[in-house]
Amino acid sequence: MTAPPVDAAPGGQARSAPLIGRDAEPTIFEMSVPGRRAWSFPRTELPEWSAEELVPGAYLRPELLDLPEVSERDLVGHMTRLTHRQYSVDLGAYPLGSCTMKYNPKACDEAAGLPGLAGIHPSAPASLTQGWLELLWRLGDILCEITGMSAVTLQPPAGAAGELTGLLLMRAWHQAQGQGHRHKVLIPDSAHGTNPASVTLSGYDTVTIPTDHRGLLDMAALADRLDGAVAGIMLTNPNTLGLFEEDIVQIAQAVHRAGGLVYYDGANLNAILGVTRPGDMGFDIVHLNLHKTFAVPHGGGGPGAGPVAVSPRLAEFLPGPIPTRMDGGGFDWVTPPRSIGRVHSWHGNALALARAYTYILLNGGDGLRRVAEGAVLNARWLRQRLEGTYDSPFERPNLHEFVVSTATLKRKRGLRALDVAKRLLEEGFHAPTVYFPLIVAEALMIEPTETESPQTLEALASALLRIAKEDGEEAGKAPRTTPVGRVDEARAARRLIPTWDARERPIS
Amino acid sequence: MTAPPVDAAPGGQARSAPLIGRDAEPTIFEMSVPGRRAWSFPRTELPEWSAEELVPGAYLRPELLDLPEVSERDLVGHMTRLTHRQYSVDLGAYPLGSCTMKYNPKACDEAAGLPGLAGIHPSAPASLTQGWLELLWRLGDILCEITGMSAVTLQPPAGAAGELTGLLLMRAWHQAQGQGHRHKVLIPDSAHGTNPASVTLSGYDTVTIPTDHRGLLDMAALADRLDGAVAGIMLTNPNTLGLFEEDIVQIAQAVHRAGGLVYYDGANLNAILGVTRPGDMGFDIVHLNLHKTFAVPHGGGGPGAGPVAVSPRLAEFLPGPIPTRMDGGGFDWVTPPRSIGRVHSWHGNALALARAYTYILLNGGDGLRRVAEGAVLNARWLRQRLEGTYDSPFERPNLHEFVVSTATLKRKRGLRALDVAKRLLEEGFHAPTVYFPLIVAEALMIEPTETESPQTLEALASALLRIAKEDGEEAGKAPRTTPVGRVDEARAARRLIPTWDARERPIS
Amino acid sequence: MGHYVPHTDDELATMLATLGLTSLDELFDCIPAALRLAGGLELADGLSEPDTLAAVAELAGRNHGGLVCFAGAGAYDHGVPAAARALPFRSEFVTAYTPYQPEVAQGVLQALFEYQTMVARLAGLPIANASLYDGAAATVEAVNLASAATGRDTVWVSGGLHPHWRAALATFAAGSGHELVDIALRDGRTGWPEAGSGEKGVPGALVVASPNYLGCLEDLPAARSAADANGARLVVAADPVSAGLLRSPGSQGADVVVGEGQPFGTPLSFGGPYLGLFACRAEHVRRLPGRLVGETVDVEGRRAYVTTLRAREQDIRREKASSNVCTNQTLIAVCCMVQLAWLGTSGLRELALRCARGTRYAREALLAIPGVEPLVDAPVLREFAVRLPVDPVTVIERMAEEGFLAGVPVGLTDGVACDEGDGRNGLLVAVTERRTRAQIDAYAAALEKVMV
Amino acid sequence: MGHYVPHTDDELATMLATLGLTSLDELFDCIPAALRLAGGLELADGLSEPDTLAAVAELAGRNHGGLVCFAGAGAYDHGVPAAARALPFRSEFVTAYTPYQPEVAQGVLQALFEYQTMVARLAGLPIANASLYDGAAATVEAVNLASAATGRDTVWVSGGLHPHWRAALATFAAGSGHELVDIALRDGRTGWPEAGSGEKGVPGALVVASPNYLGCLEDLPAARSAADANGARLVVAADPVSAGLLRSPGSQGADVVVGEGQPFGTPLSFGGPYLGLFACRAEHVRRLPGRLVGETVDVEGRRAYVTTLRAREQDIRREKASSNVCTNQTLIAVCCMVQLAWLGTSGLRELALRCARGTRYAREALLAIPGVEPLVDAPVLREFAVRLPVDPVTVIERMAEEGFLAGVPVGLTDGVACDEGDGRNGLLVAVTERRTRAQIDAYAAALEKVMV
Ligand SMILES: Cc1ncc(COP(=O)(O)O)c(C=O)c1O
Ligand SMILES: Cc1ncc(COP(=O)(O)O)c(C=O)c1O
Repeated sequence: MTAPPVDAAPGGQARSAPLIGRDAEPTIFEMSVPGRRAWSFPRTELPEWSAEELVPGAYLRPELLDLPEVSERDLVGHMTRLTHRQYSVDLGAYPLGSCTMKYNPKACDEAAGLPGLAGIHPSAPASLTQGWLELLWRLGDILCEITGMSAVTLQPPAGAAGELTGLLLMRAWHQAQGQGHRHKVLIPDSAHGTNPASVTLSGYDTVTIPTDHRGLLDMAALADRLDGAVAGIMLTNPNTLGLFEEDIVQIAQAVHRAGGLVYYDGANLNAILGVTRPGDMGFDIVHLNLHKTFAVPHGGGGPGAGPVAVSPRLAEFLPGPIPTRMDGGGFDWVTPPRSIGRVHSWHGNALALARAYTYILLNGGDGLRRVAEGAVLNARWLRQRLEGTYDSPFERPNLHEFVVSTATLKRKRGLRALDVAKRLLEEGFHAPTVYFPLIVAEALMIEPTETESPQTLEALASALLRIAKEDGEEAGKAPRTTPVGRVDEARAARRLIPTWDARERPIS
Repeated sequence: MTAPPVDAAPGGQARSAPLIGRDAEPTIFEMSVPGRRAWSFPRTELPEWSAEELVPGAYLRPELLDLPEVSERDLVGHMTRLTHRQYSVDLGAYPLGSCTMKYNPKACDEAAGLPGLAGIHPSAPASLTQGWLELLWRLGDILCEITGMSAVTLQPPAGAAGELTGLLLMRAWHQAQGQGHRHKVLIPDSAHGTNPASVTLSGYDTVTIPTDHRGLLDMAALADRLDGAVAGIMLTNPNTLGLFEEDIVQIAQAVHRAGGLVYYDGANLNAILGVTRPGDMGFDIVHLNLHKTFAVPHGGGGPGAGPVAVSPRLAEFLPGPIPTRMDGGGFDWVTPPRSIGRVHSWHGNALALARAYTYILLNGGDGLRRVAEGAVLNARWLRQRLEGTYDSPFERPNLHEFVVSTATLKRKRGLRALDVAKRLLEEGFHAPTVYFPLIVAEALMIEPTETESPQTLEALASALLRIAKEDGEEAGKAPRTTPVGRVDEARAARRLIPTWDARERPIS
Repeated sequence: MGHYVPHTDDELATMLATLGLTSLDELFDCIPAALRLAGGLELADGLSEPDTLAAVAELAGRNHGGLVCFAGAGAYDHGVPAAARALPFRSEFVTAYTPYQPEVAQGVLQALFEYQTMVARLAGLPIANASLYDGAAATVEAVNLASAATGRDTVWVSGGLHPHWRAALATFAAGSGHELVDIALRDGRTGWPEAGSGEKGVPGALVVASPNYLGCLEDLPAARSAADANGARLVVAADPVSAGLLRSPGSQGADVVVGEGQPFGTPLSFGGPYLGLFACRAEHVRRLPGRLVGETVDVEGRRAYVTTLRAREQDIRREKASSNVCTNQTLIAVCCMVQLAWLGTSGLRELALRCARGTRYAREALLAIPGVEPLVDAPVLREFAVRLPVDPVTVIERMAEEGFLAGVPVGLTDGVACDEGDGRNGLLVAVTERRTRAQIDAYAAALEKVMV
Repeated sequence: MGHYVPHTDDELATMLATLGLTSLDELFDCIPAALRLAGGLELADGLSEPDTLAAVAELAGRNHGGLVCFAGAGAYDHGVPAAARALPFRSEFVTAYTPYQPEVAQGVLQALFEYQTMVARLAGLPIANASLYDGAAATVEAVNLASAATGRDTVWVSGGLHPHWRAALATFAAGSGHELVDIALRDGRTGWPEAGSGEKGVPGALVVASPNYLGCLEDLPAARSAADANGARLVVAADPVSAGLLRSPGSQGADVVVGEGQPFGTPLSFGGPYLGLFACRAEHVRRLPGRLVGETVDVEGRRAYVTTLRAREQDIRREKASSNVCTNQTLIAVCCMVQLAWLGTSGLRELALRCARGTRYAREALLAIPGVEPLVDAPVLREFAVRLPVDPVTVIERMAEEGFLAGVPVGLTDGVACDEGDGRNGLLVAVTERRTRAQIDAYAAALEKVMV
């Protein structure tokens, strides 16, 4: 009796689903068998011209493109098993600071799936897409109210794209004022990496402002660095330590006096919804991360949406076209007179925008304020539970997130922030953000969000307090209950295998 | 510092998802916190009459009904974690004999979700539901062609319901023939338990016919038991050993000669789709399990659909109403003249019927035959791989499933069928059916289905061959990698805890 | 086409060779040649996925799905939140079999355990099973249980029971030998025979629905007395939504409570798959039909769930089983459990209250139309019957043109509710929490219009 | 309403008390009083879930969704099978963050690894990243990379590049200082300047689209020669569907290949979220924008995946990062990966072939209409441009009444494709595998009708 040709990996074996075992899931390439297939196409009754009849020979590829050939059954098995190897908000708490991993209401999934939204071609004329234009216009209007700004572009597809858009607006503004020589943008040392990276891409230079003992922007250093070459300052408020920059009005005034503009990184907007507004603080440009504040799910890394709202004087520079209510009540696309141009192929991540709009309708003005209250209450309470066990580098009351440090624990028992993070995975929670902001050694940046209950917070606190009693060597073995154990990151970089095809010959 | 009131179990802790750990998932009741809520209702602008204004006081409940009070977030977390504790076809192979756990195409999910099907009230008049009536009528027609019968009821919601319906048809027929005294139904000893149970419910008595050395119905015993009191015989063909009853024509003729009817249990229809038909074999009544043969997913135990098709002479007894094409081409509900009556609140498990219809359209006549070929080929091949290692109680070639036994392995090394089943779970496969049919000791009943690839079969075979080398004591510790280990079934029956409320005081 | 058979031609050939065969046809050599289909099935060839879905969508498009629904009669147009539409349909629930291997089925088992708990609470009884097919099937099983418990075949069936459920009782009585005796409604509620009158025989079981088919709340204590007077078991078919406001049947003496679970998380679905709710007193647990999940522990002492008291079931007890049910409605039970958890204590009450408010408002609006009269006059909760001056069948057709599914025609023959006309032109109208004042006003206006 | 904040009033009170606070307002005491909003936001109060969904559905209903789509221009109406609609939207993929903790993110990481492999094969290059925002963003990043690699700011941009992508290049050039030089089309294909002519400066990068915006297949070897003549890097923006039939850009000398991944598994979505495809030669890996997943092992030697070469990225390298991208389009990349696996080798070829057949058939049908002429005349694959006798904007509006989205107006100014009218009345027409002969015939007939 001979075995059949079974060169491919089995598709129907769930040994890699953690429910069952801890094997590696084969790649879809290993499951491939030449000639197997899942596809089917509709009947068209079109003439069956051959490739050679349709395309000049010089263009035709000499051999077929190699893709995995699998059955639908094996594809479904593969992807389903992969989901059993993936943590997510829907499985448990995700207190990843700066990322605002709140619960994403299922109603928003339904809204984004409506054929009247998802099935619309982006080039269809405004007359055929009045629903979409109105939705986007309404959303823009709401975002202006929430931020205290007066005009908005919904094109930027993520926060970083919003930053760059905002900085190009800053540049366009200065150029229009005959201030094209300005080339410096001030950024606190606690800022997220996208801020300086965006500054560079906008053709500006980053000037770093230190954080003072309060955990706030060092006002003296700011005064020191403010000069006629400053195009503006980028801040998030509350800052990445979760602390409110209480000098914000003075900061804005000082920068404005120096001829600069004030940019708001909206990553932390969740903390202040309905409580205070960047526009009222003196900001000129605001980007929002709808995937943080407005519950667009993160999708394993994206897509998000990063609208940019501006004060009146910057409105004419916004990217276009912009959905606009016309006289007569209809909607049309209008490009601002001095627009910096497009920043997206079409109209931004439209379905993500529709999700955020749905989320805002669900919550309303009253609900959004409750979001901020819940977010701050949860973070404040959790921080208090950890006090005395983890180092608290700054004393001020935090808003929606806070940073603690294992510096003392590391000194005493070798327990690093990374170990705490990996141990927490074993306890059924995602890890906090670690080693950010850079100004705090062994930082754990914790953002519980408003959607976690007190019971979950207490369980998280207990786990963190329990872990703090362990020593680094033992904790260093974590995580042991996850689909894979600690991963060799150095090897990944050294023997670079970015594709299945590179396995035989790693790059670099 | 005091902790908050955290009497409830945490909702955002994934420690019970096998991805993360092996804790028990709290019940939704433990997660409940009075006053928490997920619900919201639409605005209606109706007068807000109080309960007391609406219902006489004597009817009103004195206290609120206690249900869990959880946030949507915690509900989502709970259910998502439960799914990570559950095996399914979408995770891996499920060679559960008799159950036909084939892959359920995703297209059928979409069909069943169409608002034009799922949103229709069952009492809406035929004039408003022509699409549904035509779909059901077409499906009935197709099922008649597949089974070789001439009329069908789609009402029975599962196989067992189909059996009872079929037996009541048998009874009605005999009564109409003045043969109301007949009271015996013959059933092979290899039959599924629903068969004798249905016989009892139909008011008949079960007479068991043994299986002979071939694994087929013992013809001598049949002849012996055939008399004027026999109402009919119930058979599945291929039988539950996966063997084709080659004497089926003679069996049918003998029973007919004795004045009985011949009933086909369609659980094993997958084996013969497009190859042979119960009607052609001489069966009078056929039930189908659309959840086995036609890819309606099993849903963790249901719903299914169990239509019953009959030969012409039984058509007038079918349950009604039946979707019928009228003169003029429209469809209407028609109840057969001597109908036994309704067997379902409405029209059967309609969305399950729509799924099966979709599956049949996808496959077509050609595809259904390939289904049978694939199912038989896979089973035959797998059986051959196991030969010499597991006992094969019968020699005949099997069709879509086969039964092996660990009787020898048990004698030699204490390895029971149950141990093999539990060990297989660790290997990433669902277990086969065990200890059925009852006539084979230490039976493993294996049905790979046509949707598993040769690679998966080989992996399954390897696992089974590997396990067969182990001894019972070691294998008895399995499964060790599952969310829970071997479960104490005896205790469950002894200290009966069928609800959360019975925990404090188990029943019995 | 055979879209879902993965084997390539090469693989088929090799596998056949391994078996010593040269063609797929030979796989079927064990089937007598005379039985083998020569030409194959007379069915169209397989279609592509998009063509198939287009064909089904075309049929779906020929149903009138957009009507504002005032039909009930056991199938209600309640809202299902997005969470309850998504969670039960995760593929682990959808594509699992019956939890025969509890170690890899804790997801389904725990969901069923939670479902059983909720159903038991709704019923006010200690035991609930893991689902039956639908309300009709649950009623049939309840009668089987009650009759077996008393050893008596006579069953008194209230005239207020859903006519389809009554029909199913009659169908299956042909096998069980139960004798069904109709007990007529008086003013919309069951008129139980006087104790000791003996006029209707001595029943082993009484079956009553509350709210009944005409929407009226039954006097359950009276039903309990009638049962007691006969030493019979009382089966109550309850609308589970009413549990938000009304005393539970269990607390009023029901031995078995059954119901249709569709209102909790299942769309109208043209009548199925729905959900048979079944709960009973502890003493009946060994006669319980269907599967029962119980809590236990695993080898390491961890909490675990398993199907239990399996000896009742057909696969073990065979012809002596308490029921023949095997495949049930597990997935729909999971939908129900999720919906009930989403509602919670306050939500269930609010739901029932909102239905009752809409019902009151609609009833008043309809009765204000000249010629529309109450069919019966007893307290109602979420459904009511009126008598129209014209044929309701025609009214329903014409109301559809106005955008409404107006209700369900209802009759009352010798005190027994039925769905055929009886000359009284009854229309049964249900109002769920989804119906707004504006919809009800428009409905009443349209009704007045189409009747002239 | 605040539907999604779970705290009960009791819990809020206790938590506040623990913090020594007496009101929620006090949580914000660290915010200067003058900045605190007195009256709250001027927004409506929250709605229930059903009211919200009804409001959004009402807006959605005001888009004309049912049109038979002949529009393309970078957004294509391809079929997405049910499996590819379901699998990527399992909540583990949807609600995960960027895989910062690889031990609990192997699902996303492995899917991205498989995605990268497929994109690299489509491009014919060894490295692909884990996605960028869209085709425009990928083109911008490619130019950044090429310019950094050569140290030269001049960029030759083919007149056949998507006008929106060209616009985005121009927007971001304001920051990067790149000098974009348009290279006009001649007969639908890029007319690269003669080697050594020096007329357009010395570019560090060439950007060419193939098929280009007008649907024409570009001569990539010629583009490669033009790049070589200037020591420049060649960026090719490719329609990934064409990979089913055409030689890969990488095999024809592209240094960087970018594209719009929407055709694989993403619905039209009014333009987003879409998917920026990005692949490059190995030598550029340290300048690669965005995330890169690599295979490695865990402590026990098991195969594992992790984001790698993180030192390029903004969170580590900050102002010196090769790009600022952080959140990308991971979920859309998973959709793409699933769709490509569903297609497989033969399916991708079949898809491209079917598009090409429909395109040929439609082009012939349109050109048979009196007054309709080719806009340019070069080989096409799945999209083509015609010149109408009347204004295409009006034609599109009128065709909508006939049930068609007729295409996208296209212009050609000084050899540069644009989406404004240029008096030439261009209409860009795309034909996917979903379009049937009957639809194309009806489309051509309608077009003829509306133009008279
Ligand atoms: C403070 C801060 N700024 C900016 C960003 C960048 O936003 P995005 O990832 O949407 O590009 C982030 C994202 O993590 C952030 O936390
Ligand atoms: C041989 C056989 N007959 C009958 C049945 C009963 O079918 P159902 O579970 O649909 O009631 C089964 C189900 O397992 C079966 O395998």
